[in-house]
Amino acid sequence: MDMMEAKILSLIELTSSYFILELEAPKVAQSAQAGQFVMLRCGPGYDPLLSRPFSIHRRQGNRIWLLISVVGRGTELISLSRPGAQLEILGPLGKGFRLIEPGRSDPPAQALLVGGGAGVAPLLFLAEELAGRQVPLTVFVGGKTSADLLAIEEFEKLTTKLHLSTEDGSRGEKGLITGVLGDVLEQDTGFRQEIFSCGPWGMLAEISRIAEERQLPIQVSVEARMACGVGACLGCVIKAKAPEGEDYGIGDYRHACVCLEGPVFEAEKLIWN
Amino acid sequence: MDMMEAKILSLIELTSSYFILELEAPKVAQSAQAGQFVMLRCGPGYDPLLSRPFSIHRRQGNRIWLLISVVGRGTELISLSRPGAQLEILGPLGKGFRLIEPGRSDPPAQALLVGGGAGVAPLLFLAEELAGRQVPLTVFVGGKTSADLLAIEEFEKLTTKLHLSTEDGSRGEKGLITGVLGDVLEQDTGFRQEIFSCGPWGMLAEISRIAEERQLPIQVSVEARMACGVGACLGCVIKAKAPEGEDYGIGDYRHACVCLEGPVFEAEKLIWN
Amino acid sequence: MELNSVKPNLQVEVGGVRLKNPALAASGTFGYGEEYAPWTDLGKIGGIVTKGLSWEPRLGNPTPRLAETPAGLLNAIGLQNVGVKRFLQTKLPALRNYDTAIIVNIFGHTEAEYITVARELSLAEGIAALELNISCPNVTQGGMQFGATPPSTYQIVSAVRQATHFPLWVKLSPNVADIAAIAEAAQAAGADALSLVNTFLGLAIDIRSRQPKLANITGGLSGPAIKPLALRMVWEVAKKVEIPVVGIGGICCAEDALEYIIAGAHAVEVGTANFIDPQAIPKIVAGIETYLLENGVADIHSLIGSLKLPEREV
Amino acid sequence: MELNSVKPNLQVEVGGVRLKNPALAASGTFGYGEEYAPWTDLGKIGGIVTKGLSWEPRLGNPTPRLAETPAGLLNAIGLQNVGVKRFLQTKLPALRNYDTAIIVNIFGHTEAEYITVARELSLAEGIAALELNISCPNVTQGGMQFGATPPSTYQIVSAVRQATHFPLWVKLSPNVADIAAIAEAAQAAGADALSLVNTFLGLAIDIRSRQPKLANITGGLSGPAIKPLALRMVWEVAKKVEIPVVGIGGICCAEDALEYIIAGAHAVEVGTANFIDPQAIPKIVAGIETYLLENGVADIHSLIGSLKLPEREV
Ligand SMILES: Cc1cc2nc3c(=O)[nH]c(=O)nc-3n(C[C@H](O)[C@H](O)[C@H](O)COP(=O)(O)OP(=O)(O)OC[C@H]3O[C@@H](n4cnc5c(N)ncnc54)[C@H](O)[C@@H]3O)c2cc1C
Ligand SMILES: Cc1cc2nc3c(=O)[nH]c(=O)nc-3n(C[C@H](O)[C@H](O)[C@H](O)COP(=O)(O)OP(=O)(O)OC[C@H]3O[C@@H](n4cnc5c(N)ncnc54)[C@H](O)[C@@H]3O)c2cc1C
Ligand SMILES: Cc1cc2nc3c(=O)[nH]c(=O)nc-3n(C[C@H](O)[C@H](O)[C@H](O)COP(=O)(O)O)c2cc1C
Ligand SMILES: Cc1cc2nc3c(=O)[nH]c(=O)nc-3n(C[C@H](O)[C@H](O)[C@H](O)COP(=O)(O)O)c2cc1C
Ligand code: FES
Ligand code: FES
Repeated sequence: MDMMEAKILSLIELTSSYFILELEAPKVAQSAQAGQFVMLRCGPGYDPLLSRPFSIHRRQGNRIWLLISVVGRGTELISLSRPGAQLEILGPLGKGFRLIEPGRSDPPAQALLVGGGAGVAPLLFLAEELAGRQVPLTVFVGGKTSADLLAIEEFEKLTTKLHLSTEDGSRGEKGLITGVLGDVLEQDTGFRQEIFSCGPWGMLAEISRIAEERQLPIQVSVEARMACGVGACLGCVIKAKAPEGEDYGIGDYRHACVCLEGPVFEAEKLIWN
Repeated sequence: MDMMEAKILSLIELTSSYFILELEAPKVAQSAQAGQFVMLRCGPGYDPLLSRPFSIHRRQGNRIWLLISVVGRGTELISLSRPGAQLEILGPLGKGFRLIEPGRSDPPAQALLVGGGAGVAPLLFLAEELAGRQVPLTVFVGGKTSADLLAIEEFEKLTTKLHLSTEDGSRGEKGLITGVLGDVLEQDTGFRQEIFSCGPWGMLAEISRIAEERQLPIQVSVEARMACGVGACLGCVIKAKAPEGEDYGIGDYRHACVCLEGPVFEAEKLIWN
Repeated sequence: MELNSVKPNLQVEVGGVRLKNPALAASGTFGYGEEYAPWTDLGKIGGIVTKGLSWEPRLGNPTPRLAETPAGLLNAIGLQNVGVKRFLQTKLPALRNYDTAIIVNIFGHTEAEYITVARELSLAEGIAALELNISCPNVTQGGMQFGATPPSTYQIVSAVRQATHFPLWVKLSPNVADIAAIAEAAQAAGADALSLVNTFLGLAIDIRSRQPKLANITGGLSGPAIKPLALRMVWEVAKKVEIPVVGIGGICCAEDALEYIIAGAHAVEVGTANFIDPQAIPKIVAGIETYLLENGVADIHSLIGSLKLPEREV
Repeated sequence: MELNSVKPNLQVEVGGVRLKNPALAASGTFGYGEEYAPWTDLGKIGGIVTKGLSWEPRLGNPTPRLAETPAGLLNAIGLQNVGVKRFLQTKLPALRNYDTAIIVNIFGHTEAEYITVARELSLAEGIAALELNISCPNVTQGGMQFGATPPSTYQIVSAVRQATHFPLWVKLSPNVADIAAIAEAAQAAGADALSLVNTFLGLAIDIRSRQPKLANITGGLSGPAIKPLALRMVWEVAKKVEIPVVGIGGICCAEDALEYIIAGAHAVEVGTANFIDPQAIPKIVAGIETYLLENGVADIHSLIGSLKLPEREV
């Protein structure tokens, strides 16, 4: 596994601001776990300089898919690449989701996947893994408008329990997806529920609060600005609770590298305020 | 005329190191003169930073063609562009070749065009203009190997008098094109001969020497590293003889901007050593 | 985002010069103005700072004079210029035809030369201000040493101050340890505004010939590469001085210009970006206007120095 | 080009440290080495300079700590590190498993802290040299002032010199007017080699929030953007001092490294480029070897400082 050339097999625009990149990257595809990410260079030349982190959206055989939201210069440049061309890629990186072992718990476990915007990216990979293990899935997808509801058709193939919401009400319920999640959690399903979420910080904080209230286990995939992606630059840190006896932390928190200890964390290990 | 988006209509690789770029650039195409050039940005982003100068190789209707030799990062990046994409372009720039007015001289004039490597780029445009005026043409094309003999088929359409040479003898005469020119000049054609040349500095210097010996008028298109292309940065200067009474020059030479006074100069106005 | 439909005010006054907008062309990157006239609308530019002018015409350095670096440009032009006489005869009259402020950048090899240039120009009409280059890194005997320390800065600025009635902008070198100290010296000596920065001294080597890429060996670095460094300096200086600061360094788009203004610059000069796009400055002006509209800012003055500092955690 | 089939010598000795090749990983960009072990062959690297180490562990600065600029990276990590104790317990033993020279970069808030760190490390095995960071711009009370002037440089270097038997490399700040004077002071105080440069102080502003892009306000600029500036400084210093210079700043490929060596560096450190390509250093080593072969240079020492200066025209 090293910095490698990945061939662009296809580049499909979903809307003006999202596209799906299909790459030939055998080593990444074969060893990736749901929730892990790759660092992708934007093109030749030193401007933009750094690689960009993207969660692995799907994988199959020697191929991986990335779901990319165009937010700035790097993602724009990637969106202009030519199928057939090569992009440099490093990965798979980071710690993915701890999967549910089905049949290990009583009552049986059910996975609640909650994604906002491009935050659904790692959740599709996760959903496919969990579905393969016969774990029952409920999927929540939220966005600002209907154009921000992504991967819906793929999720529909994996579960009938799909909840949608948009802030402008253009599709699904009007409001935040956290509200929908709260409503669903009111109902007793008879399952041991476990939450997996990815999306903007505010959404993750709210879901973590909801989960804590109900003492549900929850894993979140968080974002941070990254340079190296491997734990070397210490640029991507996040505040985490300092484990006792851990002299790295000073006071009541420590700085954990999102790229190495994360991007997936158990929400209770982070400091959310 | 301003910095404009030019659409890439086609990009045809001639060999691994030369390609032809066809651009939709109406304003440039309509006002260009043979020997003028354009500044072309290599891509988005600030690395590489500067635009690159290229002579106009051909023009027709709203289109222009550039003949580009891949020598570094900028030309490489341009060679990777995607047909259909836009490149920023400024032009037409500089002073082109002073054309022969046929029928104005006795004996009648004949044009000798001498190009080395990518130096044939402006000479095809010139040849087409001169042929349109019924000026008799003799064309000399030289290169290191047969792969460096460019635009041969196009020249063949315009004249039967085509002389080729390669340094390795792989096509045409073995040796430098200046040698072939010298031999041809030995023969008296009954024409008033005028030389037009573009290529590496050493070649231009030698041809200028030959022309001076025979007192033949000669125009050369020279290269210089450029930043602005319009005479503002003073980066592209070349040593020119200081005209009398010109207080810009100090001592026996002055610095002339290649981009503004050139790229085409009468050889006798330059300092060649 | 609420769009305020009233046109926001872009006019600023910089050291006695009223500018219709805060984006100027930087010295040495816009010739004498006329070079860009076929390629851009000079009337849309806040002001043009002309190529550094000395008393006598100068041939400048041998070639190569340019070397590209990542997101940067090294130049060692060596202040080639037409000299004061020809400037007044041919360049200034041509430039006066355009509706834009004309700032004349000057330098000398000696204090006496600076004074002579300033005096002679002071007799001319149509000049809005002089910009004193005490910072050019490319002439062996010239400029550099004047701007290297606070006392030498004070000395040369005072001398020129007495030689001209024009507003005096002083252009500082970034190749110093404490640019704010130099800035304060220039202010104390009577500068009306400070332009910063000039280019950063750099080197590039051709590994094939093992020679420097520039005939002059070293050159001045400009372009996007230097923006974070120059911006830091503008911020440091704007906090310390009373007179307006003109921000320079790597400005290519409206966003870049706005960073400088938020850091404390009253206006900006655009240099290398002109080479990439002759319409960079008009686009920057339009972009600043859009930003003001979109953010409901009626007057650019509300933006100058509006940087919000985070509360530091302990 | 004649190909000399004999493998050229890439070994250099830098201030008492024998390096198998002249390309090292720069402090703060390669963690404690182990982070990159899955992604590159550490045995192919000339040496690893570990993340700046202080006596106590440090949490570093709040986030954001990174901001990208054209061809550059601004960082304000704030020297987050595990502290000497944990370094010796867990990091150093892990690193010793690799066949590469280990140089430990150290800093302190006070002279006493520098000395304590140096003393404690001197008891350890497997360290090839200490690199004294007197130049980090990101800690308010730390580092910076020590390397700002020749006398303060002399003072701190002498003090640490007496506290350790390890070879002592001193890493200089570029944020000074005359880096050669600082270099001479470090040499006089007993430095065995000089590493230059550290990052350049810069600023970037988010125009939407009107806040600095870094929580620390300013940060240190690294990456290709700074290469021409750092290269100029290495050239200036290498001419003036007797001890070897290690060139640092924007080195991404063999060509960049060779520019530094031709300018006078005995070795180079690669920083930001590791982030772009974890295999940057092995590729650089291979590229240097190819260059030597292609140019018939049997020993890299013939290249060091081999810059040919043009004859100046008058
Ligand atoms: C582990 C991880 C996984 C990710 N997975 C995905 C994914 O699957 N799909 C996807 O579309 N995006 C994903 N992202 C986010 C993605 O990396 C950024 O959107 C991208 O780097 C932006 O690059 P740019 O050059 O387009 O934007 P820039 O021009 O660099 O920035 C545009 C704006 O976004 C902000 N920004 C940029 N990067 C970040 C960041 N990492 N965190 C917070 N703000 C930022 C900037 O401050 C700026 O305001 C992921 C991020 C991380 C850390
Ligand atoms: C008026 C004019 C017209 C031109 N027309 C053509 C043309 O029609 N077709 C064509 O292929 N090329 C033409 N050139 C040359 C072309 O501009 C350069 O080859 C190109 O800019 C190189 O860019 P690069 O980024 O690939 O190379 P770089 O990476 O910038 O440089 C590669 C190597 O070439 C050298 N170099 C780069 N530019 C120049 C230059 N201008 N003069 C001398 N050496 C240089 C560099 O020092 C370096 O060694 C023209 C140049 C001028 C001035
Ligand atoms: C080719 C060139 C020539 C320059 N000539 C001068 C000059 O004559 N006088 C001067 O004060 N600055 C001169 N400068 C410096 C610019 O005015 C400006 O300060 C610098 O380029 C930084 O701005 P930029 O990054 O926008 O280019 C020159 C810069 C360049 C690139
Ligand atoms: C994220 C980051 C962290 C750094 N940390 C340190 C450090 O702890 N100690 C130090 O001496 N230099 C540190 N540096 C500076 C580098 O070692 C190097 O001097 C600088 O980045 C220039 O080299 P480059 O352009 O190759 O990155 C750091 C640089 C970066 C980018
Ligand atoms: S991105 Fe470098 S440590 Fe996480
Ligand atoms: S390229 Fe700028 S003056 Fe000719």
